[in-house]
Amino acid sequence: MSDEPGTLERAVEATLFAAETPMGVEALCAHLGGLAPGEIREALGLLEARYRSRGVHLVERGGRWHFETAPDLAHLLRREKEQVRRLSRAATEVLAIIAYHEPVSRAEIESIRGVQTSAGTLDVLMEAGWVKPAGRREVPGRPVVYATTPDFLDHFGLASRRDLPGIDELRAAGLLDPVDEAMEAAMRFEPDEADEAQDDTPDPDDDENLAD
Amino acid sequence: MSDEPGTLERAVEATLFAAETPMGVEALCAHLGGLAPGEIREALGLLEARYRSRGVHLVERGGRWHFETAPDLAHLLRREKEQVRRLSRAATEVLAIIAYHEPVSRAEIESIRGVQTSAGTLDVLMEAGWVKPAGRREVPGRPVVYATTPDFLDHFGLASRRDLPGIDELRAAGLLDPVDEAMEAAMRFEPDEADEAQDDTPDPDDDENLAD
Amino acid sequence: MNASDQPFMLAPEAGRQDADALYLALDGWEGPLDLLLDLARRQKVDLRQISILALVDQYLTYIERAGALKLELAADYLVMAAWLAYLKSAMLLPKAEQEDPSPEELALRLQLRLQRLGAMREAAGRLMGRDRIGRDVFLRGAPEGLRTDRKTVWRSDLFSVIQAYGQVKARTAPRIYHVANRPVMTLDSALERVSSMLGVTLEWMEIRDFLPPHASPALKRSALASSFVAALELTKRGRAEIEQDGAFAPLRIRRLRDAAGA
Repeated sequence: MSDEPGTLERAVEATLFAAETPMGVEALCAHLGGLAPGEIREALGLLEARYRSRGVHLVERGGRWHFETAPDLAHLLRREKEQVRRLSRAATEVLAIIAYHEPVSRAEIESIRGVQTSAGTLDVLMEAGWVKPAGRREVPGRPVVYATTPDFLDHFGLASRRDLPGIDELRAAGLLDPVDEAMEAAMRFEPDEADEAQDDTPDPDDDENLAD
Repeated sequence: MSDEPGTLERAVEATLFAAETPMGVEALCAHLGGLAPGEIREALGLLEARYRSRGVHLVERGGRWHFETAPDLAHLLRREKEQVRRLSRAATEVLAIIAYHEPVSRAEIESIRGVQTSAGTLDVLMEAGWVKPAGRREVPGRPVVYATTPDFLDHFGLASRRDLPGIDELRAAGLLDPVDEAMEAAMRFEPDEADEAQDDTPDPDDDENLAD
Repeated sequence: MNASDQPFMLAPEAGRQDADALYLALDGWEGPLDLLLDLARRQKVDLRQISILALVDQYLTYIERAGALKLELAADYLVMAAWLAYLKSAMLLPKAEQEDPSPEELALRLQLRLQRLGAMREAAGRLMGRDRIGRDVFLRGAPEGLRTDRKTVWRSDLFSVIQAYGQVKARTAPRIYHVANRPVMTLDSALERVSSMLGVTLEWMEIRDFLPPHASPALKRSALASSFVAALELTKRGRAEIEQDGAFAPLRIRRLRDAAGA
């Protein structure tokens, strides 16, 4: 294969390279000035062998020849560029609400979050494959309700939704604290009430009302 | 050259074969999943050599690479495929002036050609994708200046502007300098000869002096 | 490469032959400089060696012949002719009578311009003579094309989800707590409490004495505010009087004797 290619081989190579459609032996004969089909076939055979190990192959389909990317490299033609992004805070909240309350409508999500949810947020969760529409609620307006997918459980390493920690567990883990602490801190710094605020600190026992 | 091509070489080969536009080293790196530019360059070098004797060549134009048919096979391919835009003489001249002088303003082009450039001429060159506006010159009036594009290099088979035919000789001969500069240079070095020329009867044979 | 020479050699050759062709030839030049360059080339010497005087003569001859044939000449050809005629006469005059710039300078400038135009014309020819894509070399006829599908892979983790839920709950729930369950003494109950306590005695009582003794500090603050407003209200109704020795001094309240029965 290392030998220099012959003139005819080169001509066939260039012709098929530049051709817009696959070409049969006859078309090649005509194009290359009335050579014998046997010569063309020979050149095609040489070329086919020469390209066999390469990134591009010369292939015959239904008697017509063309170059194409080697099958094992086909993935290079359509490259998927993966861009890893962290879920935004808003999307994480919406995902959590769906996971805890599913099936849940968008209006319900908004009322739980206490803020409007942009359409894009749900789109992102569906694009990620973690959330899917799960029918409609049979109430006026028949809103779409959303639920999590098996992929959601997979990605977050959950065997089932029941593995999600309950409210009590969240509290025990201090996950319900942040906002209370912020309030407390704010009150503590109001000078006049410093002593009284101390007593106001919502101690865990008083909080029960919160969670229910 | 007979050895089996490496994986990267095959990948670059397949990618450039399939690509619809020429690709630079960076684009190839990105497409092939963030390989080092050095590796890509090496593969390009191997491929370029491997195809040198073939009916199809791998060529670099303005930092971008593509496959094209070997120039010596033009006669085989040309007959059906002449698809090249015929340029008017004015357009070819303007193109040459832009290529050899870039960036260059319209007034400068006109001063070299000694005629006004019709609006259509520059349009044709821009439409062909060979010329583009390249900012403004910071002189009174802030004229737009024009320069050639990578497609220009592509089309005319130039690896870079340094490959423009005869550009080094033209530069060395001062033929790319403005007339005013050339005048100054000429006057500075030839005051005596100018005087002599004056005294001579200016018959045609003697006129040579003027030219020096 | 020699293609570059042809277009502008043809026109003058034809022009030399008969008058009609001259007209066509003039039409074929792109302005006087173009014509001058052609004439210069016909001297078949390097442009640097060209005889400007001979060139001027040739140009003027062309223009005169065109004029004799009553051909319409573009203004710029005539302007150039006038200028060249001036240049010629200046070059023939003794030096002393010459103005600045000297005719040599003018001639040199013309020559430099012709050199530059000639260089570009030749360069254009060589450029067009290169192997051009679509004429001499060809790209792949049917490239498969490369597609880049951009796909976003989202990442998150269980802790973020749980934490987010906790924050949603913590953010929305406390509002109910702080507003609904706050221990307060309403104005009505304060009015009732203050007026009933005032009914027991005719002595001055400090406002502090009206507050529920074992209330939580929060309730005490509410009771203080409500009791103060209640005291003002009772005073307004003429059933009690308020006195205070100075700013921030203890506030004292006493039932009005006459109002006892009201």
